[in-house]
Formats: sequence, C-alpha cells, structure tokens
Amino acid sequence: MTKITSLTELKKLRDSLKEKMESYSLLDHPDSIIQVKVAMATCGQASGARPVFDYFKEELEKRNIPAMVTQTGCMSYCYAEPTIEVTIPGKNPVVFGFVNTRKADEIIERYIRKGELPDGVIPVNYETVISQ
Amino acid sequence: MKQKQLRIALRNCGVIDPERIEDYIAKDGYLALGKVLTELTPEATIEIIKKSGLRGRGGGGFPTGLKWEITRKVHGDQKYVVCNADEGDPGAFMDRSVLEGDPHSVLEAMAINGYCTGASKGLVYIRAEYPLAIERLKIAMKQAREYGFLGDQILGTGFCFDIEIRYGAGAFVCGEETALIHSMEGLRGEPTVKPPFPSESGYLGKPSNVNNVETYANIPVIINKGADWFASIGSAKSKGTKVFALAGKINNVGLVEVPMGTTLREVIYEIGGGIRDGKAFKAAQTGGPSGGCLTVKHLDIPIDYDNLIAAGSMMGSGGMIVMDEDDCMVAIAKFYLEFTVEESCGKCSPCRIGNKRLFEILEKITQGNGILEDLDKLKNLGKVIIDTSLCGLGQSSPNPVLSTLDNFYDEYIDHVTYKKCKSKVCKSLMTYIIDEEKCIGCTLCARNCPVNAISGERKQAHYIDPEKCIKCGACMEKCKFNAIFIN
Amino acid sequence: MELIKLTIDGKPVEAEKDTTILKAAKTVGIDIPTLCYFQLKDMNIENRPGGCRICVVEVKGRRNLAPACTTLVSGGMEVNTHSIRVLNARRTVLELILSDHPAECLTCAKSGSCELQSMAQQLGVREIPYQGEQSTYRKDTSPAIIRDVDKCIMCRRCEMMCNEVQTVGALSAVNRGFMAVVAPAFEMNLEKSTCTYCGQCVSVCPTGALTEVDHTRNVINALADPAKTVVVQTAPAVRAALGEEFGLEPGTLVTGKMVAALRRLGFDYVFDTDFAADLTIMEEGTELLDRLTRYLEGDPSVQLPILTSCCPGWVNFFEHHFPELRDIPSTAKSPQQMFGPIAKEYFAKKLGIDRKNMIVVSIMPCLAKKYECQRDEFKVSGDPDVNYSISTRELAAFIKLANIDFDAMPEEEFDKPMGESTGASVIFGTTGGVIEAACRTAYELYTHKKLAKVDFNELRGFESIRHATIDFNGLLLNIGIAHGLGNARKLLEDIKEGKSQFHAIEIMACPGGCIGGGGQPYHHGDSAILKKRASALYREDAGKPIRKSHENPFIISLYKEFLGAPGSDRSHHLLHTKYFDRSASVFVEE
Amino acid sequence: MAIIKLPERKITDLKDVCKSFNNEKGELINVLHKAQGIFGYLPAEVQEVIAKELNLPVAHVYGVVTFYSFFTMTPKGEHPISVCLGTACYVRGSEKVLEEFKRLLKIQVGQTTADGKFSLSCLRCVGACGLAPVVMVGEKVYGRVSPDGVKDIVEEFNN
Repeated sequence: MTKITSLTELKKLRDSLKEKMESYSLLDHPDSIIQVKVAMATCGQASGARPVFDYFKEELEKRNIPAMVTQTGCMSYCYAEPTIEVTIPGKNPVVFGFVNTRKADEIIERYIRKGELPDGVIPVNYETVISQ
Repeated sequence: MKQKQLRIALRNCGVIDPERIEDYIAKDGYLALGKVLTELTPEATIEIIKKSGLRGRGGGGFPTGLKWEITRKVHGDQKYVVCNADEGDPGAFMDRSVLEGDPHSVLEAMAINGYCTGASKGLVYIRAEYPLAIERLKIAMKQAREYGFLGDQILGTGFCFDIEIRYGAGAFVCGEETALIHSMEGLRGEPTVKPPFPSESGYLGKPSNVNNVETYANIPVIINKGADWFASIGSAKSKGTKVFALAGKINNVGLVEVPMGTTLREVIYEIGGGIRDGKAFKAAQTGGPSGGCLTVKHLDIPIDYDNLIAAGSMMGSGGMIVMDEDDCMVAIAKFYLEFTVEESCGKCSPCRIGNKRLFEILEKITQGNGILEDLDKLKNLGKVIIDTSLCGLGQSSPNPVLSTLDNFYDEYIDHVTYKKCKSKVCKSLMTYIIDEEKCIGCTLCARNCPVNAISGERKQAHYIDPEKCIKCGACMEKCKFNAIFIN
Repeated sequence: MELIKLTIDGKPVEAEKDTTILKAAKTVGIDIPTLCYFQLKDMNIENRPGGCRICVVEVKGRRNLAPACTTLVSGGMEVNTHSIRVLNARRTVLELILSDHPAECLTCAKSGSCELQSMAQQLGVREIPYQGEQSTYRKDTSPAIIRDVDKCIMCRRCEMMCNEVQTVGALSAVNRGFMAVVAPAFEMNLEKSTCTYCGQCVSVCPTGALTEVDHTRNVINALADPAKTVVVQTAPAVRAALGEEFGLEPGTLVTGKMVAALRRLGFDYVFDTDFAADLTIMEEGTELLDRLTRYLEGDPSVQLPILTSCCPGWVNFFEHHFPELRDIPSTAKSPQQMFGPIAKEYFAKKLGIDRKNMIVVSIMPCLAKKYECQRDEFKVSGDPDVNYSISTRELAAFIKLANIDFDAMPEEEFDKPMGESTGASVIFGTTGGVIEAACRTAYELYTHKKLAKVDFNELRGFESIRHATIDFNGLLLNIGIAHGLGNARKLLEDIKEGKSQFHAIEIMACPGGCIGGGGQPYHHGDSAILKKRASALYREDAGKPIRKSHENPFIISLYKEFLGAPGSDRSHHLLHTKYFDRSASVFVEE
Repeated sequence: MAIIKLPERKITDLKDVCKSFNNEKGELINVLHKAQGIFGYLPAEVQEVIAKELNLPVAHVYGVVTFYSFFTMTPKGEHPISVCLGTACYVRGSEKVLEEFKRLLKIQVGQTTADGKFSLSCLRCVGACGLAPVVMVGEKVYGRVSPDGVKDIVEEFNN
C-alpha cells in the first residue's frame, strides 16, 4: 500500500473507489453484482450474524449467483438482529430483520432470484447525511 | 415522507465495511483531514467548529470548539488528544456502535483535533468490555497508518500525529474526564477537583483535549459540509443531531439519531414503534444513572440539552430506557442508586456515604418499612449530595431519586403509607391470596409451595399464610383455576 | 504578583493569584472548617484531596457548592461561607461521615484530640439522622501502630504522608465506593508491609483510625512490682512538647517538671536519653573520623558518606528500601539502644542487681522506638535492653492517670550518673541537631583545637534538604541533612548513583526531626508548633554549661572505667549494631 | 515476605509483558490486563512481581486492582457466567435470570462452583441492549435469555 501524500491524490483515490462501488449497483454495468451486507456489530454477532454471513458467502457461490457479501456495522435495528441489507443492481437496497439461515435461504430463492419480497422487510426510517 | 431520523454521527454505520478503509475513503473519508491540513489554519478550523454550535455529546454539553480553543491556547511542549470511549451508562451503546461501524471517523477527527490544538499524540480510552470495538479500532489504526493518515508527515504536510489505545477496567467513574486521565496514567480512577481542567493540565499534567466518540464522529462532516449547514439542524441552543440508544419496553429497540429538538413522543411512538405489548408508557429515563425520568407530561417537549435539564433529567451520553406501567418507579430509583453505590469511587464523603444512605432508605421503602419522614430525608440528602459532591457522578447520582419523587410522588406514598406497589414489583409489598370462590381444593399449590405456607383440606378452599409466604409466585404459576392473585 | 479582588462574607479581600478560598478567608479572620485538608507550611507538605467536603462554601453564580480548600480565588468572586445552604450541606455531610463511624468516643484512644469529634462539636451535631450499614474491617495491631480503620474517614492524610512525604508506600487507598479505605497491600498486617513505623500516619490521622500501641499498662505493672528496679530515660524532644498536653504554650521547656512527675510516678531512677546521645556522638563521631581519615588516605574499602543511624524509622527505611546500601550508615546504635545496655550491663551491676530485674522504660517522641526496642538484636537471652517505649502522648496520659498536677510540679534534676548530659545531646531532637553535635565533637577531636563558636547555624533550619560545608581547619567537610524519608530517598538515590558529594549526612525520618515525631502531641497541621519546639531545644542547649558531648564528665569516666575508648571491643559489643535486608522477597518458583 | 509459588514460565511471560511496556509505572493497567490474561486472575504474588518490575509500592498495585471491577483476585470458573444488570436488561427481567443461575448452580454472585466449572458475576451493560436480557459465558453472548432458558445454557457447557 502506498501512502497518500496529497489532498489531490486522496480525492483521486476517493473518486475511483466511489465509481467502483457505485458500478456494482448499476443495472447493465459489467461490474454489477448482488450486494449483501450483514450487520456485524456486537448485537448482530451475538444474535447469530456470523453463521448468516458464512451462509450467504457459501450458498451464493454454490448457487452460482455472482455476489459480494460484506460485513458492516450496526444498522441500528437492534430489536431485529441479525439484520442484513440486500442490493440488487438497479433497485433500492432492502433491509431484512431476524435473519437466520432458513430466512437467508428464502431471501436468496425468493428475493435475489425472483425479485419477490418475502416477510421481514424493515422499512428504512432514517435519512443519512451525504458528507459533501 | 421526510424521515424523523437524520444520521450524521452514524452516517457510515451499517453502510460501510468498518474493516476496510477503502470503503471509508469512498465515502469522503479523510477528506476533512486533508482539507484542514492543506487549506485551513488551526484557528480557522476551530472557528468552524465553534460556529457549528457542536456541544459535547458525552453528557455535559460543553461547546466543543471552545474546548479546542482553550487547549490550543494553553502552552505546552506536548499536548494530547483524548477520545473518551468509556461508555459506562447502562443501556447506552452509541459509542460502541460508532467504533464498531465507523472507526475511521473517530481517528480522522482526532487527527483534526491534534492539528487544531497542537497535539501530536492521541489516546483512545476504551472499555475492555468492548472487544469487537477494540479490534476494529486497531485494524483501522493500522490501515490509517499504511495510507499515511496517521504517523509522520500526514498527507505530505509537516503534521505528525499518532494514536494509542488505553483500556478501561470496569469503573463507571472513569467516564469523568479527570478520572479517565488518572486511569490512563495507571492510577485509581479517582476524579480531582476542577479547575484545573484537562485542557490546562491533563494526561501526565499536559494540556489534553478530551471529547467523546460521538462528538468526534460529527467533526469530519462539519468540516466537509460547513458550520452553517450543521447549525441549521437542531434547536436554538443545541445544534445537530443526537444518537440515542433506545431500549427497555419499546417495540423497536435500537439506535436512533434525531435532530436536536425532536420530541420524546416522536422518538417513542414514531421511531420506536410504541410500547411493547400495547402497554401504557410510563417514563423514559435519559442520562442513565445521572439522569432523571421523563413522563407523559414531557412527551411533547423538544429534546435538547437545556430542556432536559429543565425537566429534571439530562442528556447524558444518550441512553434512553423506556418504562411501562409494569415498572415500579421506586424500584427503578433504587436500581440506579445501587449502581451508583457500586460505582462511586469513594473519594468524597457525600457520594461515598450519602448514596449508600439514599439506597438504604429506598430499600427500606420497597420493603414496606418506609415512613413519610423518609421522603423528606431523600429530598434533603439528594440535594446535599448534588451540592457537595466532588465530581459529576456524585453531582448527578441523586437525580433518579429526585426526579421520580417529583414525577411519581404518589407511587412513593403508595409504598410508604399504604404499603402497596401497584406495579407489583416490590415483593415485600405483595400478598398472594387465594380466591375462595375459585379454589377447588386440588392441593397443587400446597404441594408446590417451597415453604409450606399453604394449608387447606382437599376439595376445600386453601389459605396462604402471609407470614410464611416468600412471594416466589410458584403457587400462582401452578394454579389451573386462576384462583390465586396478588393484592 | 497579581492581586485578585473578591469578597468573602461581604468583606473585601485581596489575594494573590492561585490562592485558595480557604487561605484567602484566613487573611480576613474567617476560619472555614476543614477535615481532610492538612498542611505543614515551610515543609511543602499539603494534603488537599477535596474529599471530605466539609469546607464547602457558596460562590455566587456557581451551580453547586465549592470546596474552599481546593477552589482558587478569581476576580469578582462573591463567597459566602455560612449561608443556610452551606450550613445545612456542611452539617449533612458531617452527619453522613458520622453515620459511617463507630460511636465509640467514650473508649476511643483519640477521644479528646479527635478532629472529627471537635468538628461534630463545632457544627453542633446533636443526632445522626442517617443511620445505616457501617463499613467494617479487621483491626490490625503491629509492634508500634494500631489500625482501627472502621474509624477511617478517607481523608487520605496518612496515604499522603506514607507515599508522598515519606515515600514508604506501605499504605494506599484500596477498594472503592462505600468500602474504600486506606490499607496496606492485600489488607495484610502492617507488620508484614514495608512500614517503617515512622508514625507520621498516626500523627496526622484526624480520628482514631491510626493510633500507637499503648504500653502504659506494662509500665504500671513494672512499677508495681517490688522485685523490679525501674529506670526511665527521656528523649530530648519530649521536654519541648510534653507541656502542650497540659495546656502550656508550644515550645515551653518542661524538663524539670517532667523529671519531678516521673519520680512521682514511681520510677526508681529518672535518667536522660541525652546522656546516651552524648555517647552516640562519641561512637558515631569516632567512626566518622576514622572513615574520613582512611578515605582521605585513599583506602578504597572506605565508603562515604557516613549516614547517621539514631533514627529507627530511618533504619527501617533503608533496610526495606535500600538494603544494598546498608553498609553505609554508621553502625552506632541509637541513643535509646545505647542507654539500654549501659543501664543493664553497667548500672545494674553497680547496683548489684540482675539485668532481668531491671526494667528500662523510654519516653520517646517516636513510635518506631517501640519497634526498635523489640528487635531481636537488642535482646540478651530474650531480655530486651529497653523493655518498653512509651510516647510523649502516653506519658502525658499516664501523668494525668496518676492524679499528678503537672503544672504544680517543682523543677527537679535528673538522677546521676546517667542523667548528665550536654547541650549537644539536647539538639538531637530537631533536624540538623545530631550532625551539629557530631561536628562540635569531631572538630575538636580532629583539629585538637577549641571551637571558637559552638553554634553551627548553617546546619539549622526547616528546609527539607540542606547542605553546608564546615571548615575543619582546612579540611572542608560537606554535610547533608534531610528530614522526612522522601527527602532521605533523594539523597540515597544520589549515593546509589555515585553522585553524592557529601562526607556525612544526617537523616531523620520525621518532618522536623524528633520534635515532629509520630509520638508527639498532635500538631494538627500547625508548623509553627514544630518551630517553637525546635527553638526550645536550641534554648536549652544554649543554657547548658557543657555543650560538647566529649566534655560530658560522666561520658569521660564511663569510658575510663568501663568502655575503654570509643570504638573499643566492648563499645562495639554494647553500642554498635548491624543492619538487615528486609526488602520483600517476592517469590519462589515452582 | 510471602513465599509464593508461581510457574516459572508464566513469571517469565509476566516479566516480558512488563518489559514490553518499558517497565513504566503509567502502564500499570495495561500490564494488569495482560497479567490477568496470563494467569486468569491476579493473585497477590502476581501483583508483587508487577510492583517490583514497575518499581511501584505493592500497596499501590493492590489499590488499583481493587478499584477496577474488571480485575479479580479469585480464580474464575472454567466458564465465567456474567449476567447483565444494565438498565435495559434489568427492566426486561435480568434479575430473575440471575436468580435462576444462582439457584441452578447453587452459588452466589462472585463465587465459583465446587467443580471449578462455572463462576457467576454481574456486569453492567455490554451494550447489546437490543437483546436484553443478556448473559455472557466467556466471550459468548446470549441474548433474550429467559429464566427458563438458563437451564439450557448451563447444560451446553456441562457436557
């Protein structure tokens, strides 16, 4: 890893990273891909986020669904842990609560494959500031 | 629909992978640091923070920019930037969430603070009870060093800054900044009289700027989006947003970040989804053991630093515990006092002994031995403890008692005069009674009573000897005819 | 200096910057009550944890009350020291402290000189409305000090003395909250800790939590035993302080009255430790000169500086903390322990009695002396050279117990021969005195010239570490003086690192020397009292016909008749000792 | 002073820990954390060694150890059970859960079972209030524990 030695360099890196990330969710972009984020803060892990994370990683690969499974911090729906967020290219992200491996299977089969919304969707109830 | 919540401090939590600095950079991470280092003087940066109106999120609400300015102005060969991550309020987990979800934002803000105050060293004082947060913080520090956001000659400028971690070891009082500093020095975490404030004489006697995690998490955004933007959010004297850890008898337990000035009603009903099991809202305790309770009559006051104090509570670090009709407020006050008694450092007499006496009086009341005079004692003692204690812990520890006395005096009277606990929490005040009409004399209750307090002939109504009964509730659970009730 | 204007109780006050409200108030005659606060001016000793909260005052514009002992004055401040709010808070705080304090005043060793008791009186506490659990701990008795920490009010004075002033580190605040208390590590017995028994914790404790082990009863029993000849010796510092216990001004010399009172108590012989101090000078001075001469001749086996050894707290200190330096102090016993063998091996024989039938009692300003006389090396077949050591305070209590009107006592003389002493020995009781006495003798023995001026003013004073150069007829002798073990530590560190420039160093464990000893009447933080005691000793010295130890006629005859010469075999056997490594051995591996 | 038996290897480890912090007094709390990691608890002997290495009075070390609830001088069980008594857990009934542990294991808070398997303690908020009441066994967090569920947790470690 090389050190960033100026603000310009930092901005350049930011732009390329941002572009790459955004490209995942662009419909018809060659890089577009299903994104699954698993909330893995203490609460999430305590209620079983780790096996859910592993399950998505293994199963999506097994079922030949090109996807990126990543961990993230607290989504703040503590009451509904484990929570995950699924982004299908071209669609708004969807948050699911109380996800166990059975639920994960349902999400893969019904939402990711067929685009049907199963139960357990948590409506997003906040706005997030965009930093610039 | 416009959402009630606005995430500034939590902007990256649940969004980015906290273990990947690239995710943070993609979200404009370290841009604010780059900006201040290359485009702004320390004074100009402090001016932005001052103008933004940001106040300390750890509880006290001291203007952050002013604190930075004081630290900057004090002469010192070595200064320190300290991050208070000793989140000790029971029921509060804002700081943990930020550190677990977005550790870089804190590191970036600390570096900015170092630039502003002239400090080259940062210290994060974090609870040892937060292993995951520690882990993620360590990863973040390593990555930040690799990218050159920490270390020597940051972003090609002459600014050098690095951060170390110090661990707490289970002492609530260490959230108080002078106690925290002593703890970082390897001493007992006892507070000392202020002044001198840490900004003048802090870690190792050097000027030290202490801010809490959430305060830092706001900094990069303020730099990026400007003071005016931040100051446009919130209420007249409290700017920006506040993160609350919403817990207790509420449907949607979770982290909530709302603009200052949002009402309790909005938080509880619109965001929190209302009270569990459709029960009635009774009180919300804010500020943890230092705070007080807000009741139905406070539901529509806008939540900010000043209004909470006016309502007899305080912002605290942001714990918000919701209670319903099943909670006994005397028992709640006793619960908090038990906590304070356990966590008092013991240095000053009003806190060391006074809180113990408060607790004992409350215990006496919940056991049904209270007298009216005890309520006056609670009040006088509470006021004296607030007035005379050395540090913030003692100066706020009687708040749960005084605030419940103010808002739920009737409940205290029930306990003291009528020896009744309507919420059926205080065991000593309960009597289990068998309804003669309903009892068929099956003897099941008598057979299950661990202390043989139930007598009666088969097929005849049974009787519970109140002298013997230990109020375990086993009989009531076993009775198939709902013949046993609590009076 | 910047002057700050404020008002206290409506009175305009001008105070220097960085002055506390407490001190500023004192300048206009307002005495704010304090409990944990403790100060010895001029010695840089101050305890202000701001913990007891008795001294709270109301400052206009401030949300809560401010502790006067730690709050600094600021411009325009309006302070009220006795508003209703303050009085109520102050009394409530005291009631709280009392609610966690055993109400044992009637039987407490500290009754009558307890600061908590006086505070309750002063604030008019008539009942303790807040009753509840009291924190209780194990009582701990050591050879010199009793810890009854149920009575501890967490003023932290002892902790400050033990750690910051004495750097002994035997005590620390332990536990927290309601169970917080000051204790040795693992709440072990003091005896097992690194405690030196200097007694400074006792001398500053405001309550009965730390007191001395009282040996008065043993003394009474000995006096009542017709088979025993009971001999008493009185240390120099006692006579300068004993009067305070009888309402006399600090610094009143009560030597004659004390002797008379001791006789009335029934002691068979009333002798003076001062005589033994003269003896100490002979032995220690000779040792110094011997070491010095050999050193100057280039003998590589000789180490300098030589350190005095008459203070048992100090001896305990280097045995615990600097055992590697234990060859450096003089091997001369302390005056108390020189007196013992002379009494039991010389005087008893003269009287024709067995040493076992002689009981030697010492009156000491010191608590470490209680331990010193119990050390094994100071016993012959189990019989201690000095049987009991009682403190100045115990003696006062004993005198009162025996219905003696102290004030009405005539001035009487010590018995002979061991009551004969010089001015040199009297000043042993204050810091700098031992080395001055040694210089008087060493100068004359070394130069064979008469001292033109007996007073060495350059060695006197209260500064914590002092040094002076004395001209021994061309030989410039560098003298160091430290009082308080923390100051001693600094000099020892220098010696350890080979940086010390001194030929000889006097060390006294207690601030001020023996006059500020752990067994003296409580000075309650008033350093003026210590100064008055010191000047009393210098006064007695100045008034003595003989002021140099080697001129003491009994000393001269004792050497002629019994000991031979200073440093002789018999002197070595009776008057010298050795030191031990008492540092904590940490562990034995499995 | 006390004659103490500690495994030599662990003592060496402990001294190395002190050295890794440059034997600095100010690092006492960090050293104690590591020492508790090595020994499982902080017996008097360990504190003596640390005091010596950091050149501190042992009373001071003990004063620090007894101040912080994280440090313990009694060995914990193989599976230390901590019941959260934070406010969120409290209002959701963690006291009853604690009572059930006491009943089932026949020990009080701060004690260890005779077989050394379990020890019981309380803690104040692990910050997982969404899962209240919370119980920790070692590093593992159990959420939404009911008194009935206590038996299962104990069983899990009993086999």
